[in-house]
Amino acid sequence: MTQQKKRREFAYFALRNNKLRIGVAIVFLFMVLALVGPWLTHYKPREFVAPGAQHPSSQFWMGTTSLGEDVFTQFVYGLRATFIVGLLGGGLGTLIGILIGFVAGYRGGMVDELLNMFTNIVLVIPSLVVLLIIAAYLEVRGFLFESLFIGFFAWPWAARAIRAQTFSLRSREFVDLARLSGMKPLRTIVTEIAPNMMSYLLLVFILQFGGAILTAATLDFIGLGPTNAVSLGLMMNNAVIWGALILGMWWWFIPPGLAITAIVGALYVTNVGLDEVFNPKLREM
Amino acid sequence: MLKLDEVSKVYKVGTFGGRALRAVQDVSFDVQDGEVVSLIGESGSGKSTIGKMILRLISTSSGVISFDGVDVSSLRGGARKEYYRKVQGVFQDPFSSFNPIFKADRVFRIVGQQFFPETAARKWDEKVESSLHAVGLNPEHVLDKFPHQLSGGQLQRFLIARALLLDIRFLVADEIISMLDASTRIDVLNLLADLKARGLSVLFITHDLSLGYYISERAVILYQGSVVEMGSTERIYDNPLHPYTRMLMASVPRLDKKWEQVESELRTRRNELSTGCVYYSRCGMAGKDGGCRTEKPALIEVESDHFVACGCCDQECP
Amino acid sequence: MWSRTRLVLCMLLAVSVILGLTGGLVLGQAFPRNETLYTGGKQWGPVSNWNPFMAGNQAMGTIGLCYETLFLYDPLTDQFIPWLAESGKWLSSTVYELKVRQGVKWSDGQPLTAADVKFTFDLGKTAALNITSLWDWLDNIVQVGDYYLEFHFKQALYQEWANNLYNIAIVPQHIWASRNATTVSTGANENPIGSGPYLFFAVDQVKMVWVRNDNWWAKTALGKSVAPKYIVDLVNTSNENSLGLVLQGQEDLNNNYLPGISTLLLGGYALHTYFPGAPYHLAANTAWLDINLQKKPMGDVNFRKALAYAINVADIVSRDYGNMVQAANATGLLPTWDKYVDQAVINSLGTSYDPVKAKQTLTAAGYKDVNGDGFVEAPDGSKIALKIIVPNGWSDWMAAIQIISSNAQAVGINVQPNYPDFNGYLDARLNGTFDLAIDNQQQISNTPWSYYHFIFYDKLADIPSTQGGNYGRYNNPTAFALVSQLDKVPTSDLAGMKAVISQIQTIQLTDLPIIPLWYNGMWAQMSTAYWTGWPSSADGDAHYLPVTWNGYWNMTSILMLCNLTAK
Amino acid sequence: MSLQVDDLTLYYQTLHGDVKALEGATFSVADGEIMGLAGESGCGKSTLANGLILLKPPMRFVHGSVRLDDEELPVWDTDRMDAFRFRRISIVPQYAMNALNPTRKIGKMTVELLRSRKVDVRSTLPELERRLDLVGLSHEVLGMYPIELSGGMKQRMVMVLSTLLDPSLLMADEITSALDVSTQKAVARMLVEFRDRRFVKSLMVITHDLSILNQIADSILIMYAGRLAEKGSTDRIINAPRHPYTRLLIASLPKVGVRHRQTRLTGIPGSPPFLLHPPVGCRFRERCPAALPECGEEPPFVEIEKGHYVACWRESGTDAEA
Amino acid sequence: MSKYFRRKLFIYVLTFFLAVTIDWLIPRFMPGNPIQVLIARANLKAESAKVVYSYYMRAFGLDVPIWNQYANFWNALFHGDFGTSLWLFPQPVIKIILRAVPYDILLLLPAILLSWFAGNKFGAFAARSKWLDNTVSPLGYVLTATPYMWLGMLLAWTFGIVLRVLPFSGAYSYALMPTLSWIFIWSLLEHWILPFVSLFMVMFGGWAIGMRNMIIYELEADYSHYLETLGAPRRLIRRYAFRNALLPQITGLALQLGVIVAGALVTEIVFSYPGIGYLILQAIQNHDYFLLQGCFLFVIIGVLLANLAIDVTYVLVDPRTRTGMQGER
Repeated sequence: MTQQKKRREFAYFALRNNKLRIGVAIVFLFMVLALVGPWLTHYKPREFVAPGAQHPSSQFWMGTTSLGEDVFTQFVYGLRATFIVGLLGGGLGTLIGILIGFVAGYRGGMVDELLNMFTNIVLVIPSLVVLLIIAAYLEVRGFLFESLFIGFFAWPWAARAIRAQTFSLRSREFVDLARLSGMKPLRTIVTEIAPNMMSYLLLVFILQFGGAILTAATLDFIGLGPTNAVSLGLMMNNAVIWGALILGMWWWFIPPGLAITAIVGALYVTNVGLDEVFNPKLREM
Repeated sequence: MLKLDEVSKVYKVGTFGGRALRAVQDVSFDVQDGEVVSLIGESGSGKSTIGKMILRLISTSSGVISFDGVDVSSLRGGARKEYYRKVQGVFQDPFSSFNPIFKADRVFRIVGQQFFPETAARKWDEKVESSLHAVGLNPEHVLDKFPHQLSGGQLQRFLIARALLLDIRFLVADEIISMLDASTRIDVLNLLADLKARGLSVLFITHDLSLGYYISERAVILYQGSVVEMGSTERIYDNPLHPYTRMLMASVPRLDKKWEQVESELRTRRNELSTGCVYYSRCGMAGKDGGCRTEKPALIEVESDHFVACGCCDQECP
Repeated sequence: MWSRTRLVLCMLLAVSVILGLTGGLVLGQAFPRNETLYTGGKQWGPVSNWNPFMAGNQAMGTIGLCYETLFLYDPLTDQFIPWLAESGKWLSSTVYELKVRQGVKWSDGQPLTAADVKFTFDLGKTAALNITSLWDWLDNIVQVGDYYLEFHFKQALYQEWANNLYNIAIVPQHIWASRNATTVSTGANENPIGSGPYLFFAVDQVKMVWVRNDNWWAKTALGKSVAPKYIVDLVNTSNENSLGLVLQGQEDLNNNYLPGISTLLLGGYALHTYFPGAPYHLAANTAWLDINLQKKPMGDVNFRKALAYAINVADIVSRDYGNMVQAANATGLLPTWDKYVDQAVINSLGTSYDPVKAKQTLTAAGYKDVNGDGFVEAPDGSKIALKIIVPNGWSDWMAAIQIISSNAQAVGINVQPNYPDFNGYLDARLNGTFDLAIDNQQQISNTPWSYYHFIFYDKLADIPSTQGGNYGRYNNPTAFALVSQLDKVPTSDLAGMKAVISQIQTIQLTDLPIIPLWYNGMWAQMSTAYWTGWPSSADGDAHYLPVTWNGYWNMTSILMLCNLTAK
Repeated sequence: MSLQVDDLTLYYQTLHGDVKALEGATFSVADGEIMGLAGESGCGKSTLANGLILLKPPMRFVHGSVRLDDEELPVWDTDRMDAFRFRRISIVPQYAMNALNPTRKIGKMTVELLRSRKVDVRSTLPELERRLDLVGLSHEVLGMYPIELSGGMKQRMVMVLSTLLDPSLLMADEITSALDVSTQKAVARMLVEFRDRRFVKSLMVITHDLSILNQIADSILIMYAGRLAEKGSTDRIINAPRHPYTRLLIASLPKVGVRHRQTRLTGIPGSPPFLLHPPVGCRFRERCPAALPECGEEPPFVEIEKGHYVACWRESGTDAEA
Repeated sequence: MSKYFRRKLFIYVLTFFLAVTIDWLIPRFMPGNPIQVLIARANLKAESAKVVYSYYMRAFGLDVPIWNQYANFWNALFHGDFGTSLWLFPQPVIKIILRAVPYDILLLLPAILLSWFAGNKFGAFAARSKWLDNTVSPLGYVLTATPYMWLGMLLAWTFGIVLRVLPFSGAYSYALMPTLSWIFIWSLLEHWILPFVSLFMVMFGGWAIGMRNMIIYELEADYSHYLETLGAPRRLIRRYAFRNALLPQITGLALQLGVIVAGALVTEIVFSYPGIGYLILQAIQNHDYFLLQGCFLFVIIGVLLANLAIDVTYVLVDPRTRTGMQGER
């Protein structure tokens, strides 16, 4: 089978994989909403635009909060924040995972032992609790900070997985051949090993993406998210603080959670879909 | 030209190297200019480890590998690169030797970038083409293709062509035909033998005795990391002395003879042997001479250019 | 294999159930609903101590239900009600006479005498307590007989002394005498022995239970008895949770800020608040804007004035609080202190929401938008970018500073809301690193002196450790002297007090060191599902404070208990 | 006649169409016969083995018939084949080293397997132990996990297990290719012994290594590009091959004693055709040095002497030569 | 095998040491002074506050050099002394935590174990056929993507507020004191259901998906294929695949513990369940870093012990680790 055919085959399965299609469609939908949403509304997320506790209506598509903020506006801005944190946090987690995984897997030996131990340690420590503690003591927190934190604690499993992959690729003979051509280790990793793992790295990133969104939502919910912004987790936090459950203001706390579930769920489904595309063994099922 | 002197490789296994695994033990042999030497052994005999140590893909634990009198392990940076100009390797799995997502001729480009950055592109292309011709490939048929579009035999020739681009004097050929189909492997083997005519030395690593016999002048038989017998190929094949070599000879499935035949032939010429060497446990004559149990037999020259590491090759057959 | 794992699973379950049970095994019974009052709003975590000297986190009712004070104070009528004391008066300018009520018994049966009172005050000499500072101006206490005391002062601070009279709880000497200074100031004092209407009954992770002391002295002495047999004080887990409990009638009295209660009052729930309409709750303290006067441009009084004109408090009141609070008057004195407010001063110097005037004030003082970013720059051309802070999670305040920021931005002052966590907020305030902050630390009391003492706290260098107030570092020796002078005016001299206060108010409104915003409510949601007779503003109803917070039982809340009837 | 395969044709379904992996396979294996099946990678020999025992997607049954001991094998019906598998037809797979469930003790797994096939375990176990003795495995292996066994031991275990119910036909799929020569010899001899002891009636040994077949096989079937090329007794195939492919193949194999300096062997130029769109006619035509015009048509697989079949126009055509 | 354990144990000890150090370090290098918070809450008179401030600084050992504080911390730790809580002053941290731990055990242990077993069973069930996979697996994806708190809120709202069939706050009725009586146990159960279900469901989804994927890989493994060629019934092949797929799931359980603890934390917050998670939130909100340290240590110890238990289990079920032929799994 030729390479072109193989690529075409990926495209063929990718386009015909329902999981992939549904997953990507949902994520894409929310992404578009996050992008254009702020233009669909003429309010600001923290602006008091109406009497409080309004039911959803044609003017306020998702109703208003107790304070009279437009829930839809908060929702679309929150979506934006969610994607930003997902991309940054997930990206950073993937990046660190790649870095440590590559180095450990490629160098092997003592370096590997040490990095592996380090990874195991971070893996065992309940990271969210550490995150909580750090976040609790920070005075001002923004999305960047939040993403950084999430990224810094999310990498261990990725590093572990990438290390294993690198390890198996390293023993492939084309890597030896590159070394026989006088290639430096870094270049070998970048030009020989990494390209072979692209599909795998994509899968890792998607999972990190989803994980970062969930972690961010949790942090926000506890009130340890960004202190001066809107996010889906903060919306839920606010809804609870302002008694939305008791007061029956379902439009306040259902949309943000639903969006997170949908996005993360879609990401997971996409991941499985891609896995099936990349891994022919799974296609039969 | 290339000389191994008491080379050993010890792998540390377990947490922080708790246990030692001796992959290669005190191996010494040399390869002369324009000579093909076969390194023969079963899996786990350390033959590939030796190849990789020569190529500096792994380090030696002790002993010296020298090329033209220079200790190879001392080479760093530029000197190391110069070494790779002269010494190259080809490996067992042709498909694994190429990065599957790039076109196969990328291996030439890398060599060009790394070793001849100043050569003009067109001149380089010509050089590549002539090198391909030299290994019997038609550049038009094989350039600009992905590895899986080429056959294993073509790929292995590709790699030899890649080595020829350099001022290569020594080639480590590690089981390069074991994964090829029978109909094409002989051509690669012939090519290897032809390199000799260009003054190249080849270390031919194989588990197949008949292949070793086909192309090499000298053979080194390895068992569990130690040399058990070495010398001129003809002499070893005609008169294997070490029990392990004999066992190997008796086990090779042959097209011209049945096993029973070979066994009986060998039996008639069997010498009384006993070993305390690495082969002690499997040696049919174990226990005949208590010394072998504790003392590792030295490699002795039993006849001109024929060495054996066995304490009792001189004894009578039972 | 599977049955084995199932067995293990069941065993683990059983073990965990048993562990769960033994966690706080005390005794078991359900409290009869019609004899039990469920309260909430004071306790934000498991009960940790019953020490009447640890003002911060003692169990709800430690002072009031268990330990009692010499007097009660009724802020609504400005009356002192003799309680453990039968009477008290100034014999001379530096000697205060106190008669202790006879027939009062500790819950272990020992009589409460003047010796206990003297002992309590003397504790402040040896241990680090809230009353320790009293001894700076108190000279000695002379006990004559079992029920008579004389307090001899180096210098009489009448306002402060009156405050102590209803805030210091008397402890039994026969129990506390053997305790060392550490135990006195920081001991948990489990199983407390007090003189009050309730006894410690039980405690677990989420509640603390008091049981009625049927031998309470007031039964015979005053003919009063408290209605609920049990008081179960629930630990607040969240406003949300409290709201649910009140609406479902599971909590009879809740003293949390519960947003949206105004709409729920109309929703057919058995809910009751002190006022039937806005502001629903009495005022408990004033929320004001702390301004860091040490920083530019807040050091400029014109800038502060402009800010004061810019803030639309009415908007905060209606939007943020749903009219559950009232806007503060220009002085920030609570409604109960209305008589001390000099309306003439307010009329001439007071500020109120007026964005046009805010802009005019800014322009007049030289604040102009030089770079055209929509925000004014200082007269010296420097940019102005201020942050207004409240602790993260304090949702009503967070919303309030959003409104304030947008108000300020509307007149061209660049103010951004910021929500550091409580620690950071505190740190900024104590160390003077903030720009603007909301504060409400001074509670309702018998005297405006306490309010002014806080706002014009004079030991500026000590603020980080004393937390005495004046976080904006206002420095005006004249004002400080006036506050100190006020302390020395006898409580009976209303005219004298007013005269001093009027001078203070003139300075306050001229210099505007803080901007009073609104009165935080004495949040009290009462459920009429099981108990009636709640305090209310209606004629004929008892006008008591319906609050379980520290220091409120002795501001007539305890009388509320006597007035309740089970349904 | 133990096995009779007639015109068996099996395709692999892929996105780009059917890969014609096996076409028109017609041959038989006699009782007690060890038949070697040899050819280069991709020639269809493993397809044939898998098709006989476990035909499932993406492999597709096109047509043909398989008879085992004069009984039709429903190879196209995965479920119905269950009755034959293990009892009548069995396989020692290529992946024998990994064929045992890593987390089950071998004995336990065997018992569970036998029970699930409704085999009387109690009467079978003694036989199992006897056979373990025969292949030089101690009975203790039954209490061990596969990880505790060496590769060779696992392979012997699988051989014993696969033949436990004395199947009529055993297929050994490349079972020697990953082994060292010494082990290779032992395993190969064991296969012969199994046949000699009638544990299996007949054997199909699939390998790419003709020299092994030379040692143990009674007859050899050479395949090329999904078709049968030649079948005959081992002696005839090795020493007097008739199909050009077989001849070239055997000529290209270095033998001990042959040196490059003296005898320069040559391979077969070119490479096998892709089976997605195989050429019409003889599939070896493009590489065949002796191709005839007739080769544009598919040559029949005909018997040119007793028990010796060849698919080549030169042999079956008019001017057949010796 | 002992090597395997020694290695694990080494990691655990190191993790513990590091975690404790981080735990000690973080609050100390953060801005703000906890004693100020304590004083601020005590609402003391200004003049008294100053005296009390210096008294508390001494009482909490914050007046000695930082390295000394660290040494004292370890020393106290080995004496089972976690310090004194600021928020619940003067209660010792250990006492506060021990009161909360039973609730965590009550909630977490069944939730983790049951979701693991049920999720794995369900995942294996989903992998049974393409049809089942397409209809049943999506449920798993949705569940595992659900934020813990949101599911908790939904359940609380649906069953507690709209339907009013289940209580949704606290661990038992406020009208009860803990006792061994049916009424109390019933109340305990009633209050346990919603938080349990919300934890259970999210975890269940994750395990189900994991198992489904593992099974599919296992069914393609050589040993499954071999059994097929021997005509073994699907049931047996599936059983083996399930068993082998369970092994990575055990490792997964160990890896997931940290995340699960975090999930439990927010669930406890939503349901006001008085466990460690709830304490952590309160400790954070009240800047009680001694309590926070204590809670964190408890979580660490819990996670480490659970990991150890899982490792032991793993060795019991996977012969490959037992024979010690592989250093790393």
